[in-house]
Amino acid sequence: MIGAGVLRGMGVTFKTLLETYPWGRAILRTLQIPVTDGIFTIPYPETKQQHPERFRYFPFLVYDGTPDNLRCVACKICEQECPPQSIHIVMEKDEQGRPVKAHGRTLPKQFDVDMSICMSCRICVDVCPFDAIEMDNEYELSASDRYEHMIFDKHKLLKSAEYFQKIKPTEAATVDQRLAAKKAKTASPTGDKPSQPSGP
Amino acid sequence: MNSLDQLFVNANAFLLGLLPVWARPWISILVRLSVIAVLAPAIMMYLTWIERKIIARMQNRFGPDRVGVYGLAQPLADGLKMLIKEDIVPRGADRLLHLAAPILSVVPAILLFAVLPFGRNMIPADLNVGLLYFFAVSSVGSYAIFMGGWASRSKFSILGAMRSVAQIISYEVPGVLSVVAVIMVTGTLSTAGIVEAQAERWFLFTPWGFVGCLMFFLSGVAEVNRTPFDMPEAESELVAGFHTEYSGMKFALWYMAEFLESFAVCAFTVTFFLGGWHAPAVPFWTLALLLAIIVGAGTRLAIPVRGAGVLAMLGAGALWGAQPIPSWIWFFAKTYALIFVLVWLRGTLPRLRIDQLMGLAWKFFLPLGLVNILAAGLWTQFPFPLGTAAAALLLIIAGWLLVRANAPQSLQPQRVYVFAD
Amino acid sequence: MLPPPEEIKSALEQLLPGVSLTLDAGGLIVVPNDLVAVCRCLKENERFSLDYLANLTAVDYPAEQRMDVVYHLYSMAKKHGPVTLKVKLDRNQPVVASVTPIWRGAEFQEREAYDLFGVRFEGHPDLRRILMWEGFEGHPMRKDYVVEDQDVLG
Amino acid sequence: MELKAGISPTIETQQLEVNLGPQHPSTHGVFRMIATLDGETIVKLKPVMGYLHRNHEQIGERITYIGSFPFTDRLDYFCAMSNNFGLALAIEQLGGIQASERGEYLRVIMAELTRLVNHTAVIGFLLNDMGAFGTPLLYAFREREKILDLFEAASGSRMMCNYVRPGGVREDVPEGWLERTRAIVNAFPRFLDEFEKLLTENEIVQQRCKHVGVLSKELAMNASVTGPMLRASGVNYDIRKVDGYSIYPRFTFRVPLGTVGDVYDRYYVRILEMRESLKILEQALKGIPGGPAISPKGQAIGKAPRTFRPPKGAAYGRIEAPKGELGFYLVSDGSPQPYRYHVRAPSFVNLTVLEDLCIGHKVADVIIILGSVDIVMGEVDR
Repeated sequence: MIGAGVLRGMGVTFKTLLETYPWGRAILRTLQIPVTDGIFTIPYPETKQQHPERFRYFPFLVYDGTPDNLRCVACKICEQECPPQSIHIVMEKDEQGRPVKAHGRTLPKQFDVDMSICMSCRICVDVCPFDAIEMDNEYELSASDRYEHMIFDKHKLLKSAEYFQKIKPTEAATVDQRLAAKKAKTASPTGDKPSQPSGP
Repeated sequence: MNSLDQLFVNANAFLLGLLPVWARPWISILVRLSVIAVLAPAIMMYLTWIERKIIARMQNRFGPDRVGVYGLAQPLADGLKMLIKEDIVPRGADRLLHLAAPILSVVPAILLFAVLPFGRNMIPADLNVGLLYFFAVSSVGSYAIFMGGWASRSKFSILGAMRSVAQIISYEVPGVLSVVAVIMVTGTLSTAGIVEAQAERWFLFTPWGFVGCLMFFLSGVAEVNRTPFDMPEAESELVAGFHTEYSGMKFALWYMAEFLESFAVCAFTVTFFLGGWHAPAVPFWTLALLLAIIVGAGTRLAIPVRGAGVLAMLGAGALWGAQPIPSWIWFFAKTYALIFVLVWLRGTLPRLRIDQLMGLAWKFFLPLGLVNILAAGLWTQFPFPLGTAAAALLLIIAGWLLVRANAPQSLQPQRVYVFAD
Repeated sequence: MLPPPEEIKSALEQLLPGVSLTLDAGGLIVVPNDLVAVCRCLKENERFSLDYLANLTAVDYPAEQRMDVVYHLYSMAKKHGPVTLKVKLDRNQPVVASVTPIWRGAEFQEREAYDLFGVRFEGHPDLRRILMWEGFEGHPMRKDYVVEDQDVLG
Repeated sequence: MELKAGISPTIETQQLEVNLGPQHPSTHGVFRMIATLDGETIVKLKPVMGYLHRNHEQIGERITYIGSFPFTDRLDYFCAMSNNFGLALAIEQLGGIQASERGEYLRVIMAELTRLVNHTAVIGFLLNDMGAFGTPLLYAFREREKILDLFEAASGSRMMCNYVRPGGVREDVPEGWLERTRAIVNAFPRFLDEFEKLLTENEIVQQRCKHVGVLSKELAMNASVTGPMLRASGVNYDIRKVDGYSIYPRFTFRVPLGTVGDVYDRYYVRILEMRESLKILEQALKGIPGGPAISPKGQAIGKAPRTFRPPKGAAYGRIEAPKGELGFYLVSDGSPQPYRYHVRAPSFVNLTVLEDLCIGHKVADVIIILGSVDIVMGEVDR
């Protein structure tokens, strides 16, 4: 009869209203009505949603042990491949313009990522041959000024490998395994000074 | 008359007793005015809180719970925000009308409280033409809406204003018709008299009363521009209808008018059809027993907790026996139950298009109202079994015929959908 | 099913004497002024009944001073695959007949090609810019469109 | 164009020109309609677009084929996964890459999950435009969030997934992911039944949607309308069935068709399509094999995008996106960057018939018709 559809619709909303209260769920369960697990919304500041391991927000540079032992060799592949061109690298050079080496590797003097342009697409991580850059999952980064706060310089980007293992255990495991394999391959056949690992 | 029920009446009498005789009528008017002046904004503020909480719960979220515990201070925060907000008047607007419109819409909403029988002989102004007063005052609102829409000089406001005036006028007719049956049966226009007449049987439980209540409630909802009839402020089409160009305190006044009128509609439906402040005919102990069963069986809490709940309910039942629940609590309970239905409608239903809305008023409610008066006549003339049966039968047939005439496709079977590979 | 491009070419040459078609790796190349005839024939002819213009776009070749307009046609009735038509136009005066009277779906896509490439479609009911605002000069998708320098990073 | 509404010529009325948009609460993004009204009835309606134009196609010409994947997430930002899938298919056709078996299954699962995500959002917004104060929208979004959590677990981001690559998917799904998906897919029909109970028989919805914005079969085919809008008018054309791309021929599913082609049919065809997608998902989740999630060639391209130089030539890859036919036309000149990169957006072409649907209807109907056409401005303006 006319109006039945409207009443049935209002029944659905009333059931949802009851569902949000524990006593409501109890009543619904006694009436054998299938019940979901209550309110789906979470009050943000109090309870934060825990993100899965692969959640990615902004990139960060990985260093092993001390901040100056960073894996990045300033090869600028990520700067080239970054779709919105948000990475800007300047290689460390001495006065005569020859690249300076630390720990047997060249290193970036300046490594800026403009976080207001970066769209966290993870292509820099995919294309980096040295696993020097990874995606962070820390997302509470609001800032008031675009240029001063949102452009992360090298110092602000550097985070330790342990931090990487803490936030992304399985991913860190595969990365470490790959690095170990590469170290074993480069160390064993040549045996002398570790050559600069060339691109794949 | 036990004390709790007449608490306010005795307090009022005691207060007036202290004064000299000549001052008493003035002071009693002053007391009633101040009660309404305090009651109305408080009701309005906590109506917004109730609505936001209930609709939030229907939508699987919490609703305001940041300001004060359970968000109880949220209405105060809203009110303060409205005060602080800048009051923008569009350049081309007619400033005087733009200011007068919200005031003109709030004043009738508050005036309606004068004839509301809150409890046994607790009626602010016992006019013997209470019902006529209700319809006269509530129709002033449509002037204010059109004035507001016209004064804002914006296309959306004008469209919204035109729609709302058409809607309000076309829904006053079924509203009045549905109450004519009540007047015919009770023979009095005074709201207090109508409530007296429902002492042993609420009008809702008569066939013509049931249809009348539905019609009065729905046309009241339409008059207040609430879903499913909120065409004038249809935010999806006309941004915000007639109060698009309002901000700050003026917008708060519009908001207050809307909520006060929706409270008044629910209160008057309770007065006319749900037995005003009368307690339901159900004896008090069955009520207590029912509550005890629910508490006992329903919740999955620990046994002792449930045991305590049951005892509490039985204790309350005993208390109710000695001291029945005061009349004004029944009035507010029923009114807030109807407000829950109002909010429930808003949380569920989409809105009707303007021409369907008009069609519903003129082609469905109007004839049904006339048939309803005929049914009420039948009900009064013939003794109990015959009268009710005849009235009910007449209404059902009329309803079915009207549905067939107005919305034939809704009776046809659902469309069948072809599945191709 | 749809016959291979050579067969379509020969069938069209029979149906429309005097039409000059050449085959290219991508599809059929049509001369601008008998484009409408070919399209109408492809649409009405029972064997092809290509009643659905999926995609219409322009490609800019500044080196050869030419601009291509590419049409991808499908058939909803017979559910068979794409026939690609190409029209080569002179880059400075890219003008071609509009196919909107044949397929209404071309209306917006032709306006977009006009807006971004500057290809003028004769007979289009309402040839205006669709994505850019009215006062915009130039056609951004052309290879030689100079983008004002965005200082990406200071 | 004779007016359907009964406008008597005798009364001297003046037509009102109203701008619906670009700042308007229900135009699904920055979209503007210049409507000429006679009273409440629409006489003329000119859509104006381009407010969200970022020249996506020129960006595509500046970066490598892999570089444009994150930008396809932003085309139709409700269905990132199926946009990636479209581009991946086009590149595979251009570069002759063959996807791995598990990669194909994962891509189909992601595409069908995206269809659920898109259709729930569309119906939620359609009801919101009709005035139901957000309740159906929030029910739809509750289910949508569960699926977006799956996307986040697999690709790293809820809506900007950038997950599908030519040759398969960027990374295999974490373990436990397939079980979670099975649980959600099994629980989905119960939500659909409850959603239908709230909406399909609702008299107000029926009165508002039936015989409103009727799209005839001939106009739909002639105006290249695709997707649920076309099928609601009764034309049996679903690219998953017609082209049989990827591994869709292995799954048995049906294509729901409407009869009248009005807003109600477009709404209900989407609900039936969701039920069909659930069938595909069940079969795909049952039949998914082991093995690498991406073919070795695809892996190499992902690692070093500059090394991928497809042969000279052109390719037009198209898929059945939730909104219609999403096509990618790529012209390659042998360099790592595409010479021409064109996106055939379903919402853009479906808008061609918006004026024909709206003339003669009321202002309130225009908003619902636009809601049922289901446009997303990221895709319309590119």
